[in-house]
Amino acid sequence: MSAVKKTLVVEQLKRGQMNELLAKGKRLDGRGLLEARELKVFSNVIEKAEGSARVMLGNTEVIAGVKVSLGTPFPDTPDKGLLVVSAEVLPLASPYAEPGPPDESTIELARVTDRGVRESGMIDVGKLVLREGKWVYAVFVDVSILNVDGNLFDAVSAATVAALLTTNVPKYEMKEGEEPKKTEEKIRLPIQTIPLAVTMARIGDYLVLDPTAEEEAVMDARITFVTDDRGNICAGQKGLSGSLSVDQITLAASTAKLKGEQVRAIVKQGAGYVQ
Amino acid sequence: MSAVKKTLVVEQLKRGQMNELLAKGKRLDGRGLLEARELKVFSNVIEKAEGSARVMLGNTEVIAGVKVSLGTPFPDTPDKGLLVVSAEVLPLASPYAEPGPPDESTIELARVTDRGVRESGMIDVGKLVLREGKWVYAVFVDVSILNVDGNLFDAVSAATVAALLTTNVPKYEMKEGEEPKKTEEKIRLPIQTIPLAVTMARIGDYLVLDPTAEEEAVMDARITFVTDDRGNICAGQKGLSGSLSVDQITLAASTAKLKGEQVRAIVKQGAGYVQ
Amino acid sequence: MSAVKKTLVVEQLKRGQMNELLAKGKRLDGRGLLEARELKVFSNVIEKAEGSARVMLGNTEVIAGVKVSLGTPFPDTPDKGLLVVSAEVLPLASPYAEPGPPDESTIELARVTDRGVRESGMIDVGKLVLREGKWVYAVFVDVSILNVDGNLFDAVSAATVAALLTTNVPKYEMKEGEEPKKTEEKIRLPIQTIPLAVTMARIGDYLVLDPTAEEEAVMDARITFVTDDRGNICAGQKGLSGSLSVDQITLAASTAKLKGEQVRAIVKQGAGYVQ
Amino acid sequence: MGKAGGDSAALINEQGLRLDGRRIDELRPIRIEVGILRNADGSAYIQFGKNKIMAAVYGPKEVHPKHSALPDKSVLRCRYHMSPFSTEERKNPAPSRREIEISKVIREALEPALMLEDYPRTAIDVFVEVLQSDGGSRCAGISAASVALADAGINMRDLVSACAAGKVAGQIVMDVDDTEDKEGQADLPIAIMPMSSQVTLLQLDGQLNDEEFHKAFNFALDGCRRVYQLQREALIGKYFGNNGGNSDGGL
Amino acid sequence: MGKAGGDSAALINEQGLRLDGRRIDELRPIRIEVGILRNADGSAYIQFGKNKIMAAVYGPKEVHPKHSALPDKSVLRCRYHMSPFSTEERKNPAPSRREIEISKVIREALEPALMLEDYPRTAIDVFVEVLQSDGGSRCAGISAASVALADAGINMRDLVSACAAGKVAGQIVMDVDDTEDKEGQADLPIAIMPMSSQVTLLQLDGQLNDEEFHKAFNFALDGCRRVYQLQREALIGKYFGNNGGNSDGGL
Amino acid sequence: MGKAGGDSAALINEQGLRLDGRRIDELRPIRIEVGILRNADGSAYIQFGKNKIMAAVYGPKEVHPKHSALPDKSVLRCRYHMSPFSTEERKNPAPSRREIEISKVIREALEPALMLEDYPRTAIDVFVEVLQSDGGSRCAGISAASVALADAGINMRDLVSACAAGKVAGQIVMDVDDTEDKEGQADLPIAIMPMSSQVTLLQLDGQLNDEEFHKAFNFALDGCRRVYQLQREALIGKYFGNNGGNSDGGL
Repeated sequence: MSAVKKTLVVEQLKRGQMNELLAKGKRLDGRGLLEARELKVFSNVIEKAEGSARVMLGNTEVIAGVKVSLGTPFPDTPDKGLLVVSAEVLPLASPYAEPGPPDESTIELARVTDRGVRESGMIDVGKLVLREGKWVYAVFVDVSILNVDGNLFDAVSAATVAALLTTNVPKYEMKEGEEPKKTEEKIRLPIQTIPLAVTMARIGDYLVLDPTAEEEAVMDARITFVTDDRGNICAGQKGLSGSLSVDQITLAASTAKLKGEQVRAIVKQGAGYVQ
Repeated sequence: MSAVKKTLVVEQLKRGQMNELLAKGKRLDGRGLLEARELKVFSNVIEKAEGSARVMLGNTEVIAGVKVSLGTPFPDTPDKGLLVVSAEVLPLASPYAEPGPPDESTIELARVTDRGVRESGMIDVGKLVLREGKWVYAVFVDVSILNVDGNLFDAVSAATVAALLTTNVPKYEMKEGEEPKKTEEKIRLPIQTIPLAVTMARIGDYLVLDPTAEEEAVMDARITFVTDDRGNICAGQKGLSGSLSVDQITLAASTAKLKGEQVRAIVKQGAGYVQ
Repeated sequence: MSAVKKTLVVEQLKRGQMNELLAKGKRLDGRGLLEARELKVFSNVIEKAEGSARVMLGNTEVIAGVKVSLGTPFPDTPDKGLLVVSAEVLPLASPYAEPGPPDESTIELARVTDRGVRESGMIDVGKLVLREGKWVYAVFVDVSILNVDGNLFDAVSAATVAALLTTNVPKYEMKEGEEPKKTEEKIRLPIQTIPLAVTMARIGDYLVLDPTAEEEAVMDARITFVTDDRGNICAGQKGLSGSLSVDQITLAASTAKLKGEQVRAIVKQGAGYVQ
Repeated sequence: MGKAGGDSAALINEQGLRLDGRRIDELRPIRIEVGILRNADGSAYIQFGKNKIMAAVYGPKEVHPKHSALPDKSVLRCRYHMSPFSTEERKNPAPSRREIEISKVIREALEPALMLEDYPRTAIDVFVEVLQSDGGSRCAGISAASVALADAGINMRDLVSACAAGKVAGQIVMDVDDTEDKEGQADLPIAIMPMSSQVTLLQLDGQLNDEEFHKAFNFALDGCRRVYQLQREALIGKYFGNNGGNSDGGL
Repeated sequence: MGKAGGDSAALINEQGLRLDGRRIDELRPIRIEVGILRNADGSAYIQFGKNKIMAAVYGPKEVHPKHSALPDKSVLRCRYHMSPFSTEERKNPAPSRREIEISKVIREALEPALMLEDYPRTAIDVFVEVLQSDGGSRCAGISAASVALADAGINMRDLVSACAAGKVAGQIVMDVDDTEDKEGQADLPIAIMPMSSQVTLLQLDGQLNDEEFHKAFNFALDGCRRVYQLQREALIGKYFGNNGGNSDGGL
Repeated sequence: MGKAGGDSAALINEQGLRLDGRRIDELRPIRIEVGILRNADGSAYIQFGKNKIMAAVYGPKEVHPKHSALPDKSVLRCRYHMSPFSTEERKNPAPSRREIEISKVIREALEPALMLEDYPRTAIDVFVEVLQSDGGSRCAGISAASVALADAGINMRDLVSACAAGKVAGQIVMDVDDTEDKEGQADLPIAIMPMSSQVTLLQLDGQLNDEEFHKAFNFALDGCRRVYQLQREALIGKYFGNNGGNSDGGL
């Protein structure tokens, strides 16, 4: 019990210190409030995967791999390919991560990433059909989180998108009445836009961009917006048990658009992507 | 530990008080030993379901919904449709209910309800076949228990039966070599009889009909019989860790027949069922 | 905590006593270091199974049953039948066994047994094909462990092999464009060799054959080799948290070959197997 | 979100009316009842369009296991669940990833309004059961749960009121229903504490440019405030009026 | 239960004999062995027709986790399980809903006979493993478990003896086997404490009118009493006789 | 193991070279990096042919639940896991029976080298994540984990070094890769503590006669010793050299 009390006291002290700094427009690691950490994107790191990327956002590190197989479309969307994004915080990524099925936070992380890709129309799933109602491409993006230091949403989004940008899928030969036959030829995924997440944390009265684990430990609320390269907001998610004012949401949305452009440039370069 | 002792003492007191009352032919809520609580049956409460019913038995409240889909018959019964009854005690139904997969008591509840419907031949499953060995109707009855106040067996049985009585399934057009095609036309399920459960509890030397949660807390054994409208007993289940005499079982069986008729009238009326 | 300490002291005493005995070439139950317990093999004990055997190795007792059904081959081995070995330490087998899915030790046990059968080529899986890529025999060996007294590896191996040796599978009639049709005729599995496991335990500096539960409680490492009747070692597995010297492994391998012949004779006789 | 164009234009007709006859800034019919479940410490039933949802609260109560209790406040737990018969196709009763995420965001939408610090070392359980689903079930569930929390007598800073806006056939509309959600272009569910206008839930699926986003956001805020009035009326009706219970058994 | 008529008539021939040659009031061959598993505190093996079932008892023993112990009596726990090779088609080893229900009714069938109050704060585990299944495996399992409990030295008021009756080809018969269960019209398994004639298990599937129910009930009671004799003989043989163990290895 | 003959002869050409150009006694290219994960107490990355594997160590640390702690030593726990994208066909992220077995043998391969008695009442967690798999991932994982344990400062008697030998196209070869594993005739992975030559892991799949077994065993021992040199160099480089980290981000 005394251990719990100590934690609370230490946390209060930290929160106090951070608020003092934020009032001066500064953060513990020296960044400005709307300044992100350095983002590094390396692609094709897993040769066996159809696409892959390793992303470092400060000390947060993730790897996304894309596997593509033949699949059967859902009965209610016979004219669309399959796209599934999953994530796992590997137990080697943090002293707090546990092996086992994803917890609610990791499910939320994967689902928000999935929605960003899906709702933006990044992949033209209508072109992933080999024979309507019967054979489609099934695209699985799996993200393994290797080191946790805050803002998994943006790191996982960047890795997912970079991995998809580098993905080559086998071309199939389709003959009437026969199963699809894999050929040696590879084709790119039908990319339509490049959606990326930008996340801010509210600590007391301040919104900060790209929070570290230390900042997340004291943040009150989290807000993520995914923007595409056509001026749209494609996904949004408020998180945690604090609230946000209407103005804070407006600020987060406009920041996401601005900063999203910068992230997009790095991701495209890291993925070697030329439209 | 003292909490446990107190509970035991209180329980003993309650049991004592109840036995005194029962010896006078009375119950805590004023009913006679073979008197059931008021049963209310409302049907078609869930428009999206193919059939549904809400049942209140005193303060016990349950909703049954029927979903019908196309299915494949079991290999050893190619000439029979599918019928599955499931139940969940929702965590909002009681301070003791836990979210999660059904426990042994809820599994027993669903299986006894299922057997009553199945063994009575309520639904002529031979008529649920669209193409033998290939396409059949799959009828799923799910019962959500909303409030627990004793005698779930009879409430779940009444709700299940009422929901089935109101069920309309889509008619399918069957063409040689083609998959079944859903039409707008609706047909009733092929009803053959109306089976209903009647449950009694043994408390000390007495059998009481339709026990409340308070009575169940002190009951020694439970006995359920399902009777149909053709004079048959179709299912039976003794529950709990006490025993029953041969005479008590005989009494329970004859009571189930008698009271079953009354329940049947209410269920038919609530379901708007005319043979 | 005192309970834990007592256990440790008792264990140390036992270990000391056992080491003293082993130094004299003796064991607690009077056996020599390289002497196995009596092995009894009874076959066809489960008439409903396609093959079965009950094996007693000292007080260790297991039953293996073989069920054979029609299956679909794996896409990457369309020309091979299916063979799966599973094991369960039934909770009635030991005060330490728990109901539930197999733990890591039981998974290891089943997988080593499976590898012995598979890698030796005991069953010619190429002959278990009814129609390439479509219909094959699926052979399931399940081993129920009834009483645990050490050396499950060898008992499970013997029971699995004996059950397979006695297995009769239904012959199927294959007509172009039709599903396989079961006939009354029975055929034997295509047996190519008879692989059997022989296990030794290292206790201190000594290797002992066929350890009892008492010996396993103090053993440092375990080594199992599976040999066939053609002079090959087909599978091996070192277990537990101790190490083995190169010489000890060499001894274990040669012992496995020698003793394997004796085990093979008993298993063949118990299974009534004539090549 | 469905096809970003296509035949979705038919979702709004020339008169500016939607498929179910609503104007673009009109809510679906809403009915809220308070205290209808006997065992729960607090409960509410909401009909929101075709949504039929029960919410119940148990607590503050002892926490099991004890080490998951907090020394300075109550632990809020939340389960959003759909009955198997609540959807077009039967829903598997095991919690889906969607239900797990929605349970989380509902909890986080309610927590800012609750004075959990008044109940240290306890737990408060909120159960939201969707008996029939339509578009916007998470918003309807939050609104019902918030009323159930008030009915349970939990100390609250404010109610929480929720409503979605969306983009349908190129237009921003209030309160998206099932068909509009599936065929439309964007869905923006939010929840607020109406007295302070603090936002406690925000999600967005679809494609909105800046102008559309702000318009939709304001529509949703407005919807929340209308829901708030109905929540207040229901609570006043229960505690000061005479329309208690659901005696006629209809859902 | 199968077709309520049809070709099931062939289940009883003109001589009144059943498919396996039994009369309508005849039990299948039964063999009971006591104490055949070394590690268990008590054990029994039963062959009941083609049923081959092991039962074992561990306890009274410490309870984990401790808070599930009871202050005034032992906790009885029971698992009925079928080995994967015990059935016509391979059975998935994970417990089915059927096995979970049967585990419950077996526990409730045994508990009235046990003086659990003699062992407060402990647990007694009963494991019933079906190595080969035939109709009536729950009854055979109860009968074996009851002998295993006696073998474990647990204080008992009485043994528990179980047997089913049923309706086959329009006639009430004793002790329904697998084919009769599948093709017949009703199955009524019961368990009793023979000295007091108290019924500790009763289940019914099928269709029986009043008269049939009472006839079947009496057949089942009679069957239980015959099983009781064999249970007693097996226990006497083990403890006072010379037919211990299962030295020939045959099942 | 695959076809015990067949077209596997092509796995070694007339010059005695293998498909990837190696001689029969040659290891695949190996690269080891130390301390590349920030949060872990110790970590290592290994490339072993096409294997790309991360190993991380957390501990010694408190044990939860407490009753699983040991009074006289640390509890070593180990998870070997393959990322879904690490294999030809996507791997289901839930642990397979194969991964559970390999986690066990890796733990047992590492434990003899660890002075767990120096850390009573604690736990040490070892996580091995296969980002890309090739033949021999368990050996590569053990070698990386052993380096990560050293990096975490856990007291060790020795490193643990692992390598497999096998039989391919009738010949005994060192360090079997994926194709050789699938098409070859035997695989013999071992792990040793190099200073004492004690064997801590041995598994065998396939068919080897006596002579072949001994030759393969010696090949594998030799491979372990070569891996040992690379492990030492990596640790020396990290702690005494200047090639720290993985600053270029390449895997």
